[in-house]
Amino acid sequence: MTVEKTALPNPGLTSMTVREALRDGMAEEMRRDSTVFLMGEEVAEYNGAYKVSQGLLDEFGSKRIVDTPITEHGFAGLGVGAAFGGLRPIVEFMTFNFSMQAIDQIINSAAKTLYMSGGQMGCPIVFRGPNGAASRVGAQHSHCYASWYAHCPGLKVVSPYSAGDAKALLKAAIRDPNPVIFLENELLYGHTFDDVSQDPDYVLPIGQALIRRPGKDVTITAFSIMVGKALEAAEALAELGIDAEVIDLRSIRPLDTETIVRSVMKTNRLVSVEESWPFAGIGSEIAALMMEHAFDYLDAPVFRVTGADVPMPYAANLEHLALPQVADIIEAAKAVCYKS
Amino acid sequence: MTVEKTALPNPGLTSMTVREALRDGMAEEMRRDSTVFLMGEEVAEYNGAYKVSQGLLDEFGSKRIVDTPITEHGFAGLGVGAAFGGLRPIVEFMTFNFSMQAIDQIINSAAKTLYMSGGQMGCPIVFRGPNGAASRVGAQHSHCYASWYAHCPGLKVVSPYSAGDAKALLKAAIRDPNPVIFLENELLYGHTFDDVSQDPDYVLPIGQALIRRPGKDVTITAFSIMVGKALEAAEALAELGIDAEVIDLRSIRPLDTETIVRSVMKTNRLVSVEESWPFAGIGSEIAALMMEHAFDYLDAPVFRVTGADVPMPYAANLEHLALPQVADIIEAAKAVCYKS
Amino acid sequence: MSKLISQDEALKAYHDMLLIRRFEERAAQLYGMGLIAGFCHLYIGQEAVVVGIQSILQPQDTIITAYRDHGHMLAAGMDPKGVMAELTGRSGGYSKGKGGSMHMFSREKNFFGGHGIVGAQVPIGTGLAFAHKYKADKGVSITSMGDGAANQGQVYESYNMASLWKLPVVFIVENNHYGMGTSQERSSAGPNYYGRGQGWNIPGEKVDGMVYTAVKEAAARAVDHARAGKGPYILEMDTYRYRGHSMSDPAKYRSKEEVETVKVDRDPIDHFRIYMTKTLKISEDKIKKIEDDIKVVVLEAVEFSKTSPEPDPSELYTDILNEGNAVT
Amino acid sequence: MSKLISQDEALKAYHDMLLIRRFEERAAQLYGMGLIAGFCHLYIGQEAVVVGIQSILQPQDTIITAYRDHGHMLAAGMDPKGVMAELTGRSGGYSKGKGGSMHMFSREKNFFGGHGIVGAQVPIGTGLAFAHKYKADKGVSITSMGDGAANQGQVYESYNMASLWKLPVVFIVENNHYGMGTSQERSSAGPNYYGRGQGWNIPGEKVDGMVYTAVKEAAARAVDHARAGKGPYILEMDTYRYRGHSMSDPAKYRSKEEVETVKVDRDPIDHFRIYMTKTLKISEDKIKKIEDDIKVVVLEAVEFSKTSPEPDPSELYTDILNEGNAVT
Ligand SMILES: Cc1ncc(C[n+]2csc(CCOP(=O)(O)OP(=O)(O)O)c2C)c(N)n1
Ligand SMILES: Cc1ncc(C[n+]2csc(CCOP(=O)(O)OP(=O)(O)O)c2C)c(N)n1
Ligand SMILES: [Mg+2]
Ligand SMILES: [Mg+2]
Repeated sequence: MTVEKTALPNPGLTSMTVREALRDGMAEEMRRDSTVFLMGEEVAEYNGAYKVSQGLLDEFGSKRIVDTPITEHGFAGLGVGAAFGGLRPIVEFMTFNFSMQAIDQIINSAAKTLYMSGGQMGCPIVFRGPNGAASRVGAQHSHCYASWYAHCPGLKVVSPYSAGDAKALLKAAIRDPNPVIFLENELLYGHTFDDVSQDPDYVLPIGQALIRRPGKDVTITAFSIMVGKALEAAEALAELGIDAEVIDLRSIRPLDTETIVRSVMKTNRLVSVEESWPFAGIGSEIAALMMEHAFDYLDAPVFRVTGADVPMPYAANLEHLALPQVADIIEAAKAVCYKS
Repeated sequence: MTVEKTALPNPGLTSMTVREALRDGMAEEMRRDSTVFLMGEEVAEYNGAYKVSQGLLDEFGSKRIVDTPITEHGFAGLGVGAAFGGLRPIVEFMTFNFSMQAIDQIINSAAKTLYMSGGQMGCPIVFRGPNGAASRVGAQHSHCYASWYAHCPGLKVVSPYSAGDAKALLKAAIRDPNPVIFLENELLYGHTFDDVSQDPDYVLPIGQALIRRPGKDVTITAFSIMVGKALEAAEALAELGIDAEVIDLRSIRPLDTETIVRSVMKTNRLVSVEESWPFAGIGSEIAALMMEHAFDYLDAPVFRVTGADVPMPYAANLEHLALPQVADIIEAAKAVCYKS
Repeated sequence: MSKLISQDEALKAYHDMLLIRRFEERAAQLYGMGLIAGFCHLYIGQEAVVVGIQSILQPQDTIITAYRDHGHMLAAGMDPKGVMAELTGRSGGYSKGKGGSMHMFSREKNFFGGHGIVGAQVPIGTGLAFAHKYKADKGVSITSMGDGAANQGQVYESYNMASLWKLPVVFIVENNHYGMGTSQERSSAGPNYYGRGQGWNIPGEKVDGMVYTAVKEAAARAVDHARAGKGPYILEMDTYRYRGHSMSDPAKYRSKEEVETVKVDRDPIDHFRIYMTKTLKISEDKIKKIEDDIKVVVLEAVEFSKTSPEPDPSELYTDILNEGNAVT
Repeated sequence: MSKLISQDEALKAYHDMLLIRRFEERAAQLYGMGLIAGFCHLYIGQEAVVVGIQSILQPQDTIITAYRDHGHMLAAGMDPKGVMAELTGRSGGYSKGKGGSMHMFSREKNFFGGHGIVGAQVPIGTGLAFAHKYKADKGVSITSMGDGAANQGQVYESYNMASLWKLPVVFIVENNHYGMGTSQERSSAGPNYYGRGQGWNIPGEKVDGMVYTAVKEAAARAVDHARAGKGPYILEMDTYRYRGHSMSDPAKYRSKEEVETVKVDRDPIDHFRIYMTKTLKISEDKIKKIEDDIKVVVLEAVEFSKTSPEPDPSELYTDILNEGNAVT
C-alpha cells in the first residue's frame, strides 16, 4: 500500500491494521485528555463488536469505556449531554446503520446547538463506527451515510482509507471542538497499511484531501474503501496508457474542493467513485462543484461511479453487481477519456 | 397565480387554498377506499396543528382519524405495520423535522422491505406534513428533507407547489403501492390557487415536472414554495429582457430529468433553486445530471441557488438572508446569461 | 400443573422443535462451508418458545420477530427449502435470495419478518395489531423481541399506543439473558421485563420458555386476552441460546458450565422427549419416525439450497418499487 | 404539613414566581405587537414548579428543559433583558438573536436549554448527569419534560441508563395535563407518570406543582437521593398552563370553567401571597415593593428587547463550527 505523504512532521511510520490504528488513536487521546471516554454497544467487555476497542477497558477501566444498552437514540443523546457538560465523548455505533435511531440527536442537538446558542454551547463529540456495506449483510446493514451527514452544517464528516489517516484523523476528530461524524469501513478494519505515525502528537487536519497517486490524464476521487479500488483501477489504466490521478477525499465535510479543482485543471476529466446511491450523493456534489469551479477546464462531463440505486441485496452475485467494482472505474475513466 | 396545465383530462377547475386541497384530497381517497386512514399528532380533535385535517374527524370518525401520542418513532413504525397488514395509512408529521425520530422506520422498514422480501411486502403508506422553513421557527423546525429522502431507493418523494398539484399528487400518493414522502410547506397552506380539479378520479402521475412558465433564455428549476419565487423572478427577468422557463419539479424522486434536459437543450442555461442547504442537495443532483445528459448544451455552469449553509437563525434579518430570495434568483439567472 | 396434552399435539410439537434444531445445525454447517454468509443467528435452545406459542394461534393471527427468525418461520409452517435457500442467497429462497437470514417473510403464513434493526419490529407488530382491529378480523399480532431489544424506546412508545387503543397484540420478550455479549444485568435496569408494562396498564407474566406446555398455557391466556379486545399483554419467556449471538461470536462472556447446565437441566427438546415417553407413553417408534422424517426434510432443504440457482442478475433492479396502484 | 419557610425565602420565591408571570404577560403583548414571532410557549400557571425546585439547588447543579423555558431561565437567575431580547431576535439576546424563545442557554447559570424537539432534552439531561458523576462534582441534573413528552421512547432509554449507572438526575414531569390539544387521558396509558420508573427501579412521587413548599420539599428529597449517589428519581408535578400551548392556540379543547377553576382554587402566586400575609405575617409593604421592582425590571427588559439591534448580517455565518481545538 502507498505511504501517506503529508506536509506535517512525521517522525517515523509503522505498519498496522486500520483496526489497530483506530484503537491506538483513541488510546493516545484518552491518555492525553481525561475527559475523553468511549461509549457504545459491546465496546468494553467484548472489546468491540469488531474488536476496534480491543484492550481499552483493561487500560482505562469501566468509567471511561462504557458498555451501553442497545438504545442508540438514548445513548447518543446522553453523549451530547455529556459533551455539553464538559466531557469529550466518543460514541461508537456498532454500525452507522443504527445511527438512524439517533439521528435527531446528532442533527438537532449536536450539530445545531452551537448556532442556536449564539456560540455558547459547543458540542465536542465524535460519532464513529463502520459505514456502508460490509459483506453479505443485506439492505438494513449496508447503508452509506456520507451524503446525509455531509448535507448538514454544524457537522464535520470524515471517512479515511488508510490506517495512518484513520489514526491521525480520529485523533483530530477527538480534539475537535465540534461534532464529527467518523465513517469507518468494516472491510478495511483488517487491512494493513505502513503509514501509521507513532508520534502521539501527530494529528492530521480535517478537511485535506490527499493525492494518493499523481497522474495527468484523468482525476479519480474516492473515499474510504473505494480509494483502494480507485488505486487498483489506476494501475490497470496505466497499462492502457491512461495516467490517472487518484484523490483520497478523506474529509467529506469540509470537502477539499481546491485539491480536486487543481487536479481537474490539469487532467480535465473527473470520475467520482462512491459506494452509496447516486441521487444527491457525494458525486453529485462534486459534479456541481466542478460546474462552478472548473467548468471551462472539463473536457468531458464528470462521471459518477456509484452503488446501484437499490437496497443492498444479500445474494452474492447481486451484491457484487450492486457495488462499484474496479472494472466500473476503469470503464468510467476510459469513457471520460473518450477511449473505448 | 397561474393555472396548472396538464395533459390529462381536467373537467373543471376551482379555486381553493393548498390547505383545503390537501384536506379534500384525503377526504376523497378515504371515501373511495375504506382502508385509508390518517394518523398523527393533533390530526383529529384539533383538526390538525395547521388545520389541514379540518373536518375529517367529523366525517370519518375516530377509527380512521387517529390522534397519536407524541411518539413519532412508534407511530411511524405502527403505520408501516398497518400497511403491511393491508391498510393504507397516511401518517402526518406535525412537521417533517420530527420525522428524524422516525427515520429508521421510514428507510429501513418502509423503503427497503419490498426489496428484502423479494417483492412480497409492499408498503403502501404516505408520510406527509410541512417541510422546510416556516416563519421564525428556528433551526430545529426549518429543516428541508428533500435531498435526504430522495437519496434513498424504495421511496417516492413529492413536493407540490400549487393547490391543484397538492390535491392530485396527494391522491396519487395515497393510491401508490409504495411509501411516498409528501413534503408540504406551511407557508403555502394559506395560498389560494385556481387550479384544483373537483373530479374525485383526477390524479396526477408522480414523476412529472411541469413547465409553469415557458421561456427560451434560461431554465429555472424549483419545487414547493420556491416555485413562486422563481415565477416572480421570471417576471422581473422578463423586464430585463431575459425570458426564463420555470420548471416546477413536483416530484423529486423519481425526478423528471427528461423535462429538465429538454428545457436546457433549448435555453442552454440552468438555475436550480431550493431552500435547503447546498451540499448534496437537489441542485447538486441536477447539476450532475446536466453534466451527464446535457453537457454539450450548457453555455454556462449550472447555478445553484440554495439556502445558506447554516442552521436556520431565528432573527428576522438573518432568516431572510438564510433563505433564497427572488433577488438571488434574478442575480443567478443574469449570471448564467452573462448579463450583469 | 399443566393438564396433559394429546399424543398428536405432542408429536407435532416435538416435530416442530426438532425440525428447528436440526435445520439450524445444518445451517451452521453450511455457514462453515461458506454457503451461507453475513449474519446468521441461531435459535437453538429457544425452540419451545415459538412452538408453544404457535400451537394456540389461529390462521388470521400474525407473527413478527427480529433477525433470530428461522425458528419462527419453521414453526409458522414455512417451507424449510425456501428458508434454507434464502440463507444461501438463492432464487428459490423466500426473498429470492435478496433478503438473507434476517429478512424473510411469508404473506401466506402471516409471517411478517425477519427484521434486522433491534426493536424495529415492535412498532410494526403493533401496527399489525392496529390492522387486525381496524379490519375486525379477530386476529392477534404476536410481536417478539429480545431482552436487549426490550430496552429500546420504541417498545414503550408501542406499549403506550397498544394500551391506549386496546390493540390485540401479545408482546413476547424472549429473554435469553444476553444481547450479544451483554448480560441482562448489565443492559437492563429493573427486576424483569414482564413488569415493565405496568406503567402503561399492561398485564404481564414470566414464563418458563424452555417448557412447551408452560409456554402454550401462558400464550393461550395472553392471546385470549388480546383477542377478547382487552388490549395488549406481555409474556417474558425465560429461555437460553446455546450458540453464540451470530456465527462469528465465540461467546466468551459466559462460562461453559453455565451453558452446559442449561443444556442438561432445561433443554426443551430432551425434556419434552422424556415427557412424551414417560408421561404420555408415546412409543419410541413414533418418535423415531419423526426424527427420521426430519432428517430427510432437512437434507432436502440443504440440497435445494445448494442447487437452487443464484438470482438472475436482472433481479438487481426489480422489487424496488411496486408498479401500478394495486395493493400487493 | 410543611414546616414554615423564612420570610426571606418567601420573598425570594414570590419575587421569582411573579417575575416569571409578569415577564411572560409582557412577552405575550410583544408577540401581539409582532415583535416576537414564531413559537412562544408561556409558562404562566406553572411558576411554582421551577421556583420550588430552584430553591434547593446548588451552584454546580444543571438544568435542562424543553421549549417552555422562560420560567426555568428566570428562576435560574438569567437576566430578563437577555431573555426578552432573545425573544425579539436581537443581538443582546442570550443566543444573539439566533435561537429565539425555544433555544436559549446560559453556561454561567448552568442552564442547558431550551430544546425544541419534544423529549430530546431527556437523554441530554441524563448526559449532564453522566458528566456530573464522571467529574465527581457532586452536581445533580434537573431534567424536565412535559406530560406529552413523557411518552417518548428516549425517556425510557434514559431511565434505563440512569438507573443502571446510578446517575445523579432528577426527572421532572411537568404534568400540565395537555400536550398541545391532547389531554393526558388521550395521550398516555397508565395511571400516572411518576410510577412509570418502577420497571427500571426508579422511585417517583407525585407533587402538587401549584404549591411552592410542596415542590420544594419533594425536590429536596429527590435531589438529595440523586446527590447521594442513589441514582435517578422522578417527580411528577401536577400543574396547569393557563394559556394556550403556544401563541396561536385558542385552547378550545378544554372548557373555560376548567381553566377558571384552577386559577381560582390553585393559582400558585395568589395562594403563596396569602400564605405570606396570613401565615408568615409578611407585610403588604414588603410584598408591594417586590411587585413594584418587578414592574421596573420587566419594563426595562421590554425596552432593551426593543432597542437592542438586530444581529449583524455577518452573524449569519458565525457559530456554525468552533475554531481550534479548545473546549468551549
Ligand atoms: C438498532 C440496532 N442496534 C444494534 C444492532 C446490532 N445488534 C444486532 S442483534 C443485537 C443484540 C440483541 O439482543 P437481544 O435483543 O437480546 O436479542 P437476541 O440476539 O438475544 O435474540 C445487537 C446489539 C442492531 N441490529 N440494531
Ligand atoms: C418530536 C416532536 N414532535 C412534535 C413536536 C411538536 N410539539 C411541540 S410541543 C408539543 C406538545 C408537548 O406537550 P408536553 O410534553 O405536555 O409539554 P407542554 O407543552 O405541555 O409543556 C408538540 C406535539 C415537537 N416539537 N417535537
Ligand atoms: Mg437476548
Ligand atoms: Mg403538557
